[in-house]
Amino acid sequence: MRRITFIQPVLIVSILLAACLPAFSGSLDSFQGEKGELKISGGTAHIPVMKEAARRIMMANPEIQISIAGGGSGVGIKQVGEGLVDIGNSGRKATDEEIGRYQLKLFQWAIDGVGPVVNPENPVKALTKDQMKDIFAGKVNNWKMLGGEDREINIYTRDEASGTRAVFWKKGLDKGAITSFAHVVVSNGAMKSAIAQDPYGIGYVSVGHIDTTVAPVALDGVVPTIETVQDGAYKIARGLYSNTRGEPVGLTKKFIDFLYSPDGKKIIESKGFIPVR
Amino acid sequence: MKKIGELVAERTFLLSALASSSITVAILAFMVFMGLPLMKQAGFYQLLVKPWAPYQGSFGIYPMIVGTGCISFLSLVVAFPLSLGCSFLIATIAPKPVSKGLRRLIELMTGIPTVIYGFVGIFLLVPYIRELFRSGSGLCVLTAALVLGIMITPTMTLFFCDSFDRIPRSYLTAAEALGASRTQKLLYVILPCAKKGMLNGVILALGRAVGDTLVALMLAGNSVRVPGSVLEPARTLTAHIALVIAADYESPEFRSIFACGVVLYLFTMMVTFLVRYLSFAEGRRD
Amino acid sequence: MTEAIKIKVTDLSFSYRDRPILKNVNVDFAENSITALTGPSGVGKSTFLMTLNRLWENLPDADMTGTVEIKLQGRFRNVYAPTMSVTELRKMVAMVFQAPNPLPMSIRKNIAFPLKLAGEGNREFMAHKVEHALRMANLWDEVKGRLNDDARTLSGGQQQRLCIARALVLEPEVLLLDEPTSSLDQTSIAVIEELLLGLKDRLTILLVSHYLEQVSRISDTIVTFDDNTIIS
Amino acid sequence: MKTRILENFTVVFAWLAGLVLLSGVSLLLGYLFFKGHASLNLSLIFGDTPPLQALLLKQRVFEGLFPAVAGTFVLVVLSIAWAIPFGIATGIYLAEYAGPRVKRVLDALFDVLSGMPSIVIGLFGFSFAVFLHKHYSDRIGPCLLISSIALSFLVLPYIIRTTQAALEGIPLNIRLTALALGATRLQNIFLVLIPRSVSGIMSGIILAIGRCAEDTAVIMLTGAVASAGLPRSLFSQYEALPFFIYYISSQYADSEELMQGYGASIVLLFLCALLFVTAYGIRKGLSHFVFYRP
Repeated sequence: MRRITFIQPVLIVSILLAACLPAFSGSLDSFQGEKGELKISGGTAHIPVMKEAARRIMMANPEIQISIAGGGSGVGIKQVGEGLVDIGNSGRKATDEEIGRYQLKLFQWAIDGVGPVVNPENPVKALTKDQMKDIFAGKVNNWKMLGGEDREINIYTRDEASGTRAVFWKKGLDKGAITSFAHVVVSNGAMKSAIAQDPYGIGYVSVGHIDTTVAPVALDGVVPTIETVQDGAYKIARGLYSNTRGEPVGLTKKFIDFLYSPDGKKIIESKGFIPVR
Repeated sequence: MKKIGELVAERTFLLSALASSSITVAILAFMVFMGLPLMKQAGFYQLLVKPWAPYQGSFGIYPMIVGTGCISFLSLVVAFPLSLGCSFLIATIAPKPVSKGLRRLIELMTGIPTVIYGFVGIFLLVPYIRELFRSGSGLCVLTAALVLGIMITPTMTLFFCDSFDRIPRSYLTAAEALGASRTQKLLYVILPCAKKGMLNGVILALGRAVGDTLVALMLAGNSVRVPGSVLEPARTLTAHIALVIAADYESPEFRSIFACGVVLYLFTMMVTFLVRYLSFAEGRRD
Repeated sequence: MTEAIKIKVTDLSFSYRDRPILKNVNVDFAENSITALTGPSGVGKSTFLMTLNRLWENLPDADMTGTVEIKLQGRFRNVYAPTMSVTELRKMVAMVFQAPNPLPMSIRKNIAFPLKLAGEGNREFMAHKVEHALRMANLWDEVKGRLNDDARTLSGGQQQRLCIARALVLEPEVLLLDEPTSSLDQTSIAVIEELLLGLKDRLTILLVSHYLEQVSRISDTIVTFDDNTIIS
Repeated sequence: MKTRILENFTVVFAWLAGLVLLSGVSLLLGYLFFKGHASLNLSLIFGDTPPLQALLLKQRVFEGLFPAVAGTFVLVVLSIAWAIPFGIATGIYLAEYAGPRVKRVLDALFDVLSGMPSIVIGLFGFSFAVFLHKHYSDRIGPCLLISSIALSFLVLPYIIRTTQAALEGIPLNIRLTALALGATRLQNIFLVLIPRSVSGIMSGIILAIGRCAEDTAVIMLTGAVASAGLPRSLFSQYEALPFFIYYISSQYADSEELMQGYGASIVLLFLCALLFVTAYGIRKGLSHFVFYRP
């Protein structure tokens, strides 16, 4: 049929488009001669670092393709365990059960904290831990009760796959209840933009993600910042991990090594985290 | 030689028809198969009426069913009068060129991507609703329903117009000959004749509203509880699938989204057969 | 009847959506003559024509009983015998419809279309056949300069003659015409009537017509349908 | 008297409804253009990379929408390529071959499929990919191939229905023309019926393309990711415009990224409008000139 074959040139063009590879080379030496695809998914706190590292590597060596997806720590661990991705990130340490089941290798490359955040317009910028527990449990539900405006408190939380949620729930709320009134968002980035939008919201994000669009809330007098996390004053701290199934090889290994290189550490720092060692 | 060609062609057509139609069956089979462990363990009916509390081991999808119901019903409340009015305009009330232009425009509107409604909704409507009612975050049932209502209005309007178009010309001529004005023709001839077709339109639009993912996911707040008022956040079945898809593949959380899938599937089937039944009844009457 | 018989129809009944259209029709048609089928509308004249070339089999919910025998290539053959190829039959029993129905292609391609369907590939032979058919249909002189024009640019009368030429190109033995002139003006009608009279020597023509004048002008025999059967 | 009031009320009500809908939609579009017009320039698509270099795939684009646009393009081409042969063949079967009983069953199945929420189809695609991954090959996971297949399921009913409707709408006298000249059933379909219905089928295909280009729910479950660069193989993950818009709406890092979201929305909107107008133009009967064969 003549009518149908018109699609053919389009198809050919698109296959060419997909097949042609850009050709020029650059500097990041260890990636010289490598090629292929690297799939990364999982923890959303990691994304800015992953994106920047991937960008540098792909600029230097166009034969390498790196794709980055979110999903949360649970997804990262699960997907790398199943072999769907090469690197699964998590914002919590994988459990012994998970490590055993998938033969995971853990690589902690940064220290991070999880801090409560509110909109910069909100006058309430300090809470006690008990106040915060009450807020998230739904017992305190108006900013007026905390010295703010007479408006309901809008609580934002993360989905069940989130490592940020797991850490905040364990260390920040002492495994207390989170009200079912809470809005659910799917990533650190989404949490930040939700709080930046909502003057009456409260949520929690990776300390590395805190910028001028949201205001950190001091907890028992300690403001969650990179410094307070580093010197141990701020208690809700955690590591950022990249996990692989078994010992990493090839491109995967080089990518993880890059995170520990001076260039990698610089990226980690610039994104607001504390590189390990 | 030619005979064989004919036969091969017919078989090819038949095979592709069977392959295409088997997709419908395969989807249901997959949903049931994947969701079976949880449905067996908890009971399908129990899943439908229990709350969602993963830490207590309860993976019921009742809040999502209620959330879906509230949002889609409310969006119908928004869309129905709008569609009714617009279809009146197009059918008789507006002058010819206006009605033609309006129809083209509304057809064009059906092509606006869903994600754009959601995107603009977040930055335009959410803050407005929050400040208007001075309550909640603005991510709520009402916001989602308003945007969804605007989104399904063009579709519903076109369904209405189609059912108006199907009325035999002779009825209209008869009414005109008796001196009916345009509005009278609409109220006393067109509307009574098109009732069933319009019901079809409403049901199909409801199907659209229930099946939409992005608007509710972006605008309804996604909290997992039965909303107490339209200003509270809620989660739909579709948004639940999009949110929980990330969970561990063997976990009951993950299994529960297949229960959502089955519910959505059964709902689609119900809508389809209802519409087919109504169209059949309409066809018989003529 | 003195002439040789071409078509024998026995006990033919036809129903459409469980409604009887034809009941127990028995009739013969003579070779090399023009037979007119007349009668009020809705008594199944067109349907009757379609039973002769089995075209009704493409209608949904239609059913037929009875036998039709046509003398093809010198011997009587049961049209509904399992060995009878429908496409072969339709090449020998051609049909022209009430409204001219040229296909959306050039005049040349329209005429050559049945040859193409039959698998003919020789261009020279086709060109020859096209010219021959157009000459038979008295259309050649009018269109010979514009064979590559879209057939739909012709006038109504020309279009109908084109359709007749298209039907003639395979040299059928029987030509069925279903009110071929009802949508045409007086002049075109006269041209077509003359054309049919000229064709009589070569083939057997069955013509459904409402115009009694036309019927008496050109037909040798008249068959009148009424009440779903034949009365004369 | 009472009926007069009802009639007048109806007129006012109708105009009011029209006004509300139009102002609602123009608010939506107006806001989008007001906020986004500033971002509409070449660097929206290509970032800092020279456009020609990017198009020739000589240089990668990191800041622009180019990978997302290319991803959407490849995705649409693939999905339509899967859907067309099956859709048209099935449409032909339904219109020309199927008996009434078979037709009723198949019609019902396709009606159900066409009403299926896209997230359910996405979920099917996702679990199918995981299933394949576990039982067949480690290479398969949510990817371009799976997405395009799932999307083709989504649009298959469109193509089937338009093909079927176009064929069934052909009047009987044209249907019988070639048959009376000795055409076989297949010849009649391919030489007469399909050429006659090309415009209908084409407009169905274009609407299907639009549906593929705008759908988000299917691809977010089956392989679209936040960052992947240009799609390289059928088994790789990819970026796509609608997913990009969704992603930006929930997690833009700064106002610059947000601007890009507005820009992407406008680009997608234009794309869909263009497809829609094309479909309309074709349905309008352009086909008779375009597809006329001398």
